[in-house]
Amino acid sequence: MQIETMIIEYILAVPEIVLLLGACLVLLTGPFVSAQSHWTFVLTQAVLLATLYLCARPFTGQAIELFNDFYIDDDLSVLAKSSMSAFMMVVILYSRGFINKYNYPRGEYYSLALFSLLGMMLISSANHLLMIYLGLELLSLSMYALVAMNRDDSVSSEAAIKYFVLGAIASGFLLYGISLIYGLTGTLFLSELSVENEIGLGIIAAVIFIVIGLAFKLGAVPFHMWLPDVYQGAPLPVTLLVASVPKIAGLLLALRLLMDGLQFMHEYWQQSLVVLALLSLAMGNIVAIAQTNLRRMLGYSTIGHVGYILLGLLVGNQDGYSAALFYTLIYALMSSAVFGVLLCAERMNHPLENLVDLQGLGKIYPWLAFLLLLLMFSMAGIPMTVGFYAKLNILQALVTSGWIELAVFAVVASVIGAFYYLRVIKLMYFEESDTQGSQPMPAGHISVLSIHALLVVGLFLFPQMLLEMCKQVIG
Amino acid sequence: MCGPLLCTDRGIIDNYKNYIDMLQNYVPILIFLAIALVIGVVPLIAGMLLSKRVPEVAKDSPYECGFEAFEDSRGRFDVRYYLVAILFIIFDLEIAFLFPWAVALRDIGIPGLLAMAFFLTILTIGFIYEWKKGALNWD
Amino acid sequence: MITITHFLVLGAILFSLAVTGIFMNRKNLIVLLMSIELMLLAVNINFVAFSYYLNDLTGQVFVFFILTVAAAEAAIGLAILVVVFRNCGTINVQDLDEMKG
Amino acid sequence: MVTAALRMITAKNPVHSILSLVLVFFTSSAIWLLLEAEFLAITLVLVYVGAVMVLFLFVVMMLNINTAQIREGFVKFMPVAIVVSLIMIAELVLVVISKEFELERESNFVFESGNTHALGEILYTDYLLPFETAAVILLVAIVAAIVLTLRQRVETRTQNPGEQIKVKAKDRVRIVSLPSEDKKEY
Repeated sequence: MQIETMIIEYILAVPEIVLLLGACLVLLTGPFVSAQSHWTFVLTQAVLLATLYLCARPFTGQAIELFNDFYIDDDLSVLAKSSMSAFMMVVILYSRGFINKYNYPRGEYYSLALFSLLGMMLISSANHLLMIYLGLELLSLSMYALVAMNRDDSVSSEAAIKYFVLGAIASGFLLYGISLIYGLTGTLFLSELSVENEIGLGIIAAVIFIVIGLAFKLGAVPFHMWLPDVYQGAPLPVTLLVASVPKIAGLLLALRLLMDGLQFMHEYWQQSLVVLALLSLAMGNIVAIAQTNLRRMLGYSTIGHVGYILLGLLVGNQDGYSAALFYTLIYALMSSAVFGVLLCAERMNHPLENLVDLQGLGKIYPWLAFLLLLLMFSMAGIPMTVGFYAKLNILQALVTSGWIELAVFAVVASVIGAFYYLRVIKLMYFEESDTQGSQPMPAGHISVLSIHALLVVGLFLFPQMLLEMCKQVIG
Repeated sequence: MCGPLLCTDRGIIDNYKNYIDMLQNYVPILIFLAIALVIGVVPLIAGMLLSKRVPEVAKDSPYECGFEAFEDSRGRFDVRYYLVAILFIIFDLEIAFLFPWAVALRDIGIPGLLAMAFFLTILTIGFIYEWKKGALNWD
Repeated sequence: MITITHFLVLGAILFSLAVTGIFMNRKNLIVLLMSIELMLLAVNINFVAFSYYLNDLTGQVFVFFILTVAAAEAAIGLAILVVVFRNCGTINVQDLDEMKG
Repeated sequence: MVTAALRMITAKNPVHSILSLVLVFFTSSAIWLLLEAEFLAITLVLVYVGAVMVLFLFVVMMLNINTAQIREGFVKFMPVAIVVSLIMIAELVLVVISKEFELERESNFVFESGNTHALGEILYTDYLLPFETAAVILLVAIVAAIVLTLRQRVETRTQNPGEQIKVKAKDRVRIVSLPSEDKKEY
């Protein structure tokens, strides 16, 4: 390889490099800058802004392969990376108050978040199974450390060990599948995977292993055990992080593996995804009703949403993939806003840990309650919010490719799901509470949060642009 | 022991012969293992066969200045050992990456050198971090 | 004559043993982590065998990366384990049930 | 090797299962040697037996678990475990003995200049991106290990010679002028 081509490649991969160096810098602020300094936060946001700026470019419809074809730079990766860095900025902004209040080690927290973003970006532009594995591990290792970060809390460390064990098992399954694929095709480049002879037992087993690994990572039933625990046990900012950005990375992982790599096995992985999606929809929505812990309930609701995303994936054509992408982006938007609300309430010393804590929120903090109301409507998929469009898209994709029974099932599941979302609203507005809201709202946090949550309505009015983008990048 | 590993540079004369050659490099290790096994096992067996044993409760119990043993004979390790061990693993892996690089450096030239420079820079940042954090201080 | 099938069967047996070890182990988290190591070893055996029979170094490079990542992963896993032990006073899988639902 | 693996998941004492795992690693290292993956075989022994398993041993020693009560519940799971593992083994073996995997080695090629050299040639050029990613993963592991296990010991007393030397008299001794009071009552 020539040095010139090497330089060109480095220039094209500059967002990742900036992110990496920025993360290292942020890490070093830990021991060098005083613990109370705000520089760590400012630096982190600057790095993220630079990454976002460097990632975002107009869609060209072309894919460039770099670093000996290990790295692919196409429209899909551009959309994913820009949205992930944007979400990460919001996440860091919401987390700040909590981090300062409880004196978490800042340099480490922010830099681990940045490293996880780097892992996600590597997944988004992976063109080789090795890169998928390494990106995934970079993401997971940072996440394990973040979840366990509160070292004195037994619940948090318990969540971390469960997350770790199940995550490691998922990697094991994924790798076993990859090793079988390697033996059968002799290559690990996603774009070159294919089998010469007819499809046999071996490749089917490989695909099943890969789907199991994927299901573990996405949190689909019956491989979901870690998800509610992590939502409940992890420190709140980490839950916010886990609930938002990695979902996009998870979808990208699925798209790269199933769409780019194993499209020729579509009819085989489709069947497994049908099972996973049905179970997730049923389990997520029904078990969520029984929860008393708000965060755990949101965890189960995530499982329900994962079911929807899987429905989009299993259709396996452009409509399905773009619907799944749209759904995931909207889900990340809603979920990060919901946890933003929780963090905001926590900052005002009114932690929303259990459902009971929601009682009378409409009186105490009317604006916050209103935002939460919008978000719950959107999660439930009620019209006037963008969640409706997201679900509609998935259903359309299902119906046009003939999966009418699945579409009906999904509608029923979301009607059941609407129950517990509406219960949140009922608790906020129709129950009395004797606590008084005394704290002023943190201005920066609440203003960003308002814009963020109102986007849910805004995107309902103008969904066209995002929809078009999702279609375009898949094509 | 690492010397013979690198000396398979003989060209392809006869594939099978070459393969045997490669394995022959490991014969010293095999002998070494065998001797180690003998040294380890023979005294144990000898002790078992030759000694005269009259087991008895008082003889088998751990003895601590006339008292019953206060705690398990396996003492606890400090967490600090553990941190050192983790850091050792990380840098052990770094060495594992350096090894093939050193062998092949002549053929990969400047790009290889730059690649390793970048790799080491990243790990050095980790090193600076742990130094500054005081992870290397014993107290 | 030893064929690739022998190696693959070996890998498959080790993998299944590791999975059994994970799911049947109700007592000790350390053994759980070791089972994960065993699982990755089974994968590695597969890769090395394929690499040998395909005359392709890709598999070996992949194994090298798996070794690296798995070691880092084990380090973090054990660190979490130590934290768990300090907080909960146990590493018994069944005792870790503070969260239910 | 399989026996050792079996021993690993069934041993009562965690130390025994660790040593069994070491044996598994050794045997698989020998197998890799036969498959001409010399460098990996050595790395496996150096990194895993030399470092990772020592780490496991450390943890066992550190936590000092009461070994007697560890396996009480195991016996009742035993029959289920055996059945499940036999089924899994049968399924997987069925998969891997299928025709697709029957690969023949066309030419028995030995790398001209040794396995380590061949690996080195591609690892730093073709596999540049994964290589750098591995560095980042190791960095994350360092950070995670320190975040999770390092405790700042406030109570330990250290002496800093630099500061001791730099100390001036005025830092230590404060000369206070006390105005003499008038004796009124005494």
